[in-house]
Amino acid sequence: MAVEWLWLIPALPLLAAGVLTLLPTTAGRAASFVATGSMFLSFVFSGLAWLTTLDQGEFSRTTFDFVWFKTGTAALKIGWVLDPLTAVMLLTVSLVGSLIFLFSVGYLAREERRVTFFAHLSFFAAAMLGLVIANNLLLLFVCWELVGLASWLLIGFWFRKPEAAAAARKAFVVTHIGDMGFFVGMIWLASVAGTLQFFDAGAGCLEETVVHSLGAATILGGLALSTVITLLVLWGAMGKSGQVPLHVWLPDAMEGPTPVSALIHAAAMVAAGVYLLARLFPLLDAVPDSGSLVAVTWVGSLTAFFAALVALGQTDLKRILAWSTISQLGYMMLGLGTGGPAVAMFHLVTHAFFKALLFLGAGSVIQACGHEQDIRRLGGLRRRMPFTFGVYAIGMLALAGFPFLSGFWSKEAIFHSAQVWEVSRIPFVLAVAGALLTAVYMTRQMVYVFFGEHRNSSFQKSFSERAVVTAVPLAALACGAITLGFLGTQAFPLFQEYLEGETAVLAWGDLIGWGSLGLIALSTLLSVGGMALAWGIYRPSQFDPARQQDPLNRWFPRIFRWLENQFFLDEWYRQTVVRGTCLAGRGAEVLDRLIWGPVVRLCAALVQTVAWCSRLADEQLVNRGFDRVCRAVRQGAAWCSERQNGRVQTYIKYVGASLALVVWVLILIDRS
Amino acid sequence: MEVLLLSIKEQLVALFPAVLQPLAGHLLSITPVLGVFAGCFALTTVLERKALGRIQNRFGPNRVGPAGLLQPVADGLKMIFKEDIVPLKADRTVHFLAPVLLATTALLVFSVIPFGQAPDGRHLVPVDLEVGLIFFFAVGSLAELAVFMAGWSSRNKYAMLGAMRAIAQMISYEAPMLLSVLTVVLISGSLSLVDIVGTQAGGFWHWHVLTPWGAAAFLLFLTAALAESNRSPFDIPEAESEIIAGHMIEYSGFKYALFFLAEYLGLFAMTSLAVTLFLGGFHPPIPQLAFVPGPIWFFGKFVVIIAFFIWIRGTLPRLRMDQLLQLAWKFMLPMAVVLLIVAAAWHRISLTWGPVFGWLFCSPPVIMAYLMLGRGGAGKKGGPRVYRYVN
Amino acid sequence: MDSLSDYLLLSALLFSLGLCVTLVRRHAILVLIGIELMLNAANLNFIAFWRFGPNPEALDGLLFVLFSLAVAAAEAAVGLALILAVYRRYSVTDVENIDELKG
Amino acid sequence: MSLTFAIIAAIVLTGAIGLSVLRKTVHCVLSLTIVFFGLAMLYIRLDAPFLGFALVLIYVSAVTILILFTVLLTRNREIETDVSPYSRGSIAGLIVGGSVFAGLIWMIYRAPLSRGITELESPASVKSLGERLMTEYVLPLEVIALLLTAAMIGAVIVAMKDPG
Repeated sequence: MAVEWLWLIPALPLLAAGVLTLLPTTAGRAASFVATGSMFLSFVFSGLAWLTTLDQGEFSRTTFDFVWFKTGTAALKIGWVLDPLTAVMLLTVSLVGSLIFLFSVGYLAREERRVTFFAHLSFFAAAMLGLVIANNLLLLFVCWELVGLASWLLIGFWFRKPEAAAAARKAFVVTHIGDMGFFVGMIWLASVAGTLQFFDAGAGCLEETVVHSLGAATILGGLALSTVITLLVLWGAMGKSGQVPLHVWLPDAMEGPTPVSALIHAAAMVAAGVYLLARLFPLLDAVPDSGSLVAVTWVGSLTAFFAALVALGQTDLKRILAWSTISQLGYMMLGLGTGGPAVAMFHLVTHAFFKALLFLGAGSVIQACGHEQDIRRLGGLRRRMPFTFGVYAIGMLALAGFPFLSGFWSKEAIFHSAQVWEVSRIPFVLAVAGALLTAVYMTRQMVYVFFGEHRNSSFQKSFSERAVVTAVPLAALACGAITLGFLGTQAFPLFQEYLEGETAVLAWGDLIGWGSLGLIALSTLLSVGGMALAWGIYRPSQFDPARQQDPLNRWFPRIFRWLENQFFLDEWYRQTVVRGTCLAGRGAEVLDRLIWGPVVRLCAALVQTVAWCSRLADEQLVNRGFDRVCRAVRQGAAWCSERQNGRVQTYIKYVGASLALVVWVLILIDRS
Repeated sequence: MEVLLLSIKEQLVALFPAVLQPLAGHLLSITPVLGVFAGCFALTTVLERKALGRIQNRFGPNRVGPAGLLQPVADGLKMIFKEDIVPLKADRTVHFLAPVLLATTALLVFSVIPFGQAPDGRHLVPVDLEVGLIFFFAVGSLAELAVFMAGWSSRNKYAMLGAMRAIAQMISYEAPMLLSVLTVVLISGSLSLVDIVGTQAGGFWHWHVLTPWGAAAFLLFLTAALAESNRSPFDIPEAESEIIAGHMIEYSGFKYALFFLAEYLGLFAMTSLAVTLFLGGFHPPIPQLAFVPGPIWFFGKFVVIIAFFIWIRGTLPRLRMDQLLQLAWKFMLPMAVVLLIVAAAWHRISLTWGPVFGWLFCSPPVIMAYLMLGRGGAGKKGGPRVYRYVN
Repeated sequence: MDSLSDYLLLSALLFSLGLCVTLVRRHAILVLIGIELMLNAANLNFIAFWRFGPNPEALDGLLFVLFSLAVAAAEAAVGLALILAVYRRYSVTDVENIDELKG
Repeated sequence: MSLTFAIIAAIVLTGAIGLSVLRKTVHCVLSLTIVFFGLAMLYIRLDAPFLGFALVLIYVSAVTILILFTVLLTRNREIETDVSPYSRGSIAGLIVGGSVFAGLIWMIYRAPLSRGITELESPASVKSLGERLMTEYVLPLEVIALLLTAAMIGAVIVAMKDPG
């Protein structure tokens, strides 16, 4: 499929969204059929598009631009780009998206507003796909905002629930705090580069000339212009991708239906931030040792570690997954900052699969257990839902980096690049610690949910976990979670080389080499050790969630309280913002009473004195003359107001007379 | 035949002095059109009365001349010798000008319609205007003014009411009519009727009526043409049983005949336009039949449509005013807009993939729009009638 | 052939007549008609300048008239609606008797 | 000045003068249509037939009918019969109008107008007009469309009877 037809991919779900909006609310079955079908179709088209990028052999990038509209001489161009980055992202989004759509068909079978849901979901997918194919920062920004809007609609889908409405609002506001940075950066880029096209035959803003000139220009403090702009854009990406400190919306977004969480977390919204940075990588990398890459690395590693820590203390099934998403996004950022877009995109793709798998598995569990999400009240599901247990375990192992599953390879690539980062070692250490924690918290969740006794009273025996619409997506995603990693091993980095446009060669030597082997050993150790540690703490014979508190809570109650409450960041924001404002107000009041008040009174006294003097002078001297002037003014005003008689024609007459006057004045000027 | 006609004209023009030649040329183009259509008017009145008679199971006029063919002559004589009455309080000038203006405009519009083509490429058309269609509608819309003048100047409330109704109806139906004609303009890319006919040459499969949008636009156009020329079932403005004869109530004698003439001529103009735009004009249905002259094909198609109109007049009852306006604004206008979009799509699709795909993609939206709009109208029909402008 | 100044003269005459109608007639609708007359005088000027200008292949004058026609149609619709509304409220169409257009 | 132009100008001026002096409003409106016909003829003479017919289509069939309807809906007997059709202070109005006219005339005769005329191969074709409209002037076109819609809705709302 050539690049001219790339627009079809987002157009299909968009069309579906439009059609669904017009459908009556009772046509739920037709709606799910249309939405899922269109999504599968765009997956097929994405596959075709991907094939064309393979055809070219070498690194291929084709663009298709057209003029959107012209005003006078300025023309606004937009267009699409098809290169490996787009192709990979398209494939991931459309495949994972369509599997999630399929799952939703079963998951929301009893929802009354199913049509609306699918309309919003299709709209969301369309916006995301549009974001991916954009060859123009403005178009990307438009789709970016549409993604935000769609996420607001979807998170608040159950808007009658106050928490859901609040969560939707929070997500919207927090991501828009980030978008402000993105917007300013974009405007700035447009004004200095003169174009927002990414690739435009050498004149685009991601191509050699512009990047070079932006890197060469510096502003105050010696920072390169490109660095400043990308830092602003990074602020937007942090909002969308849930990086500390703008991550607060993401755990709350769990209020939406589970497929929505899966879509937001796996392939769509949060990946947008990483994708944006990967797309703008030439600009980030415009100068050697660019400050923005350093910032990306630090933000990513801190987020990875911090979120993994918080996940340890959570008890909500989906919330744990949400925090793990934040943590994994941190890994992607870390990979992007140290190893470039290929590393980050590899983790993004593998993460998309196993995270979607985990969310959909969690959805199955939640549905089977009568919408119970607290892991302390779940348990022993291993026997009752063996299939779900199996696929969930695959997803969990992949996330924890168990050897030879997909997460293992992609995380390994990130360790590899972080280890050789010159600037500092701390990100690497943080990443390693985070990986250990990942294994621990995922094992903890597994043990809570699937092992031990069955503690849930509202378990629905009628729920069938093997229904086609539920089982097929889960099985497909599980396959992906197992196999995808082999595309990008150190020995045969097919994926990375595809993205960078080189031909992959099989090099066992790279795998055997000391550094890689050591890292493989390290990460194996981390994941297995972490799981063993968690098993030791949480195994059913040791610990019974029904009667006991969490062991961590028993041993380190104070630390656990911090973890449980997500380091009190929400509260902290509330306290700082609100209290800051209050304090400022009170300070102003004190200032007012003690200083400005007396000053004003003094001034008043002075003025009164002067006024008294002036009154004397006034009454005696001025009034006589002034009265006369007043009378004249009053008479003049009366004359004028008589002219203003409220009739239209009088006014037109004045206009005409002025016209005549102007004409005659012009003539006279012309003559002299 | 076309060559013959053109050469006769040239011979005659050559007889005049050079200064007068353009004027003579124009006059010579006008005369046949005037004669032919006036003849058509006379014949159609007989034909209509006879056909209506047969539909109502009785004889039509059959006394004057062979098979009643001289009836229009008798009618005309009667009209001319009737007393010309002008009401006392009427505005005499305007009262006089109204039928004149109406008849003039009804005749003027024929000047852009092509009736045939000589083998050397010259067309049998009084004037080949580049903006022929706009001319047609601009001049045609003057009829509204004339109707208003007639109604207002008569100082009669029935006349005024009839004129108001007629104008409301004409304005309402002008919008869907223009839009349905625009589809043809969109496809042929020209406002000149000669060019539009030219794009339909070479067989009936090139005719615009044989496309999904064209068929629907043709039907819309015919309906709107009926309404524009105040014919049954849209004859509310001059319904005898309601407001006697509408704006013509105070007219008698020759002026009345002029109104009558103008009405029929307006109908002929619309029919000619329909033939030209949708049915390939003077082109034969298959190229092998090209030895038959163009005007014959033209008038053949013309007669078919006129017969169709007469048939409709004989069968359908009169509409109510609110139904009439609802049909125009709630069904025909949106339908015409949909057709415009479909025609654009057809243009694109049949250019790239051929007409088969065009049919495949373009007929479903037309049918769907028809079903949806039609159902929307049917929902209203059962409701109580709303009386507006009564108090 | 006629020259540019003929057209300008005619348009000036029309404009002044329109202005006079606007200023002099009592009936609100006639005031509006006067405005229409002035607009059309301006349109005539546009077309004349376009045709007699140095570059009649560029159609800017015509396009301007096209837009001005649309604006004039909108203006007439709104103006007539206003006259109708005023008539409903005060039962007059005489601009002499409508004198509340003041502060 | 050619004979044709003189005839058309005479038609236009007849209409214009008629509309300023006739007593009945409907007559004034009818003579307004004469002005529009004359103007349309002038447009056609200036090689802009599309605009000429558009003028007839818009003004005669739409605007004039609209005005006539309004005239009928706002019938005011006293103006039509007894009172003078001219408002008070019409002398001042005439003076203003006359001085504007004098100024314009003065300017026209002083302006360095070119006497020549560029020959056109064909009248301004509708196609090129449309092409310009869809490329360079697309933004004004959209704005005009918006304006017309807004004006139409506004006119309907203003002229609608209050429900209460």
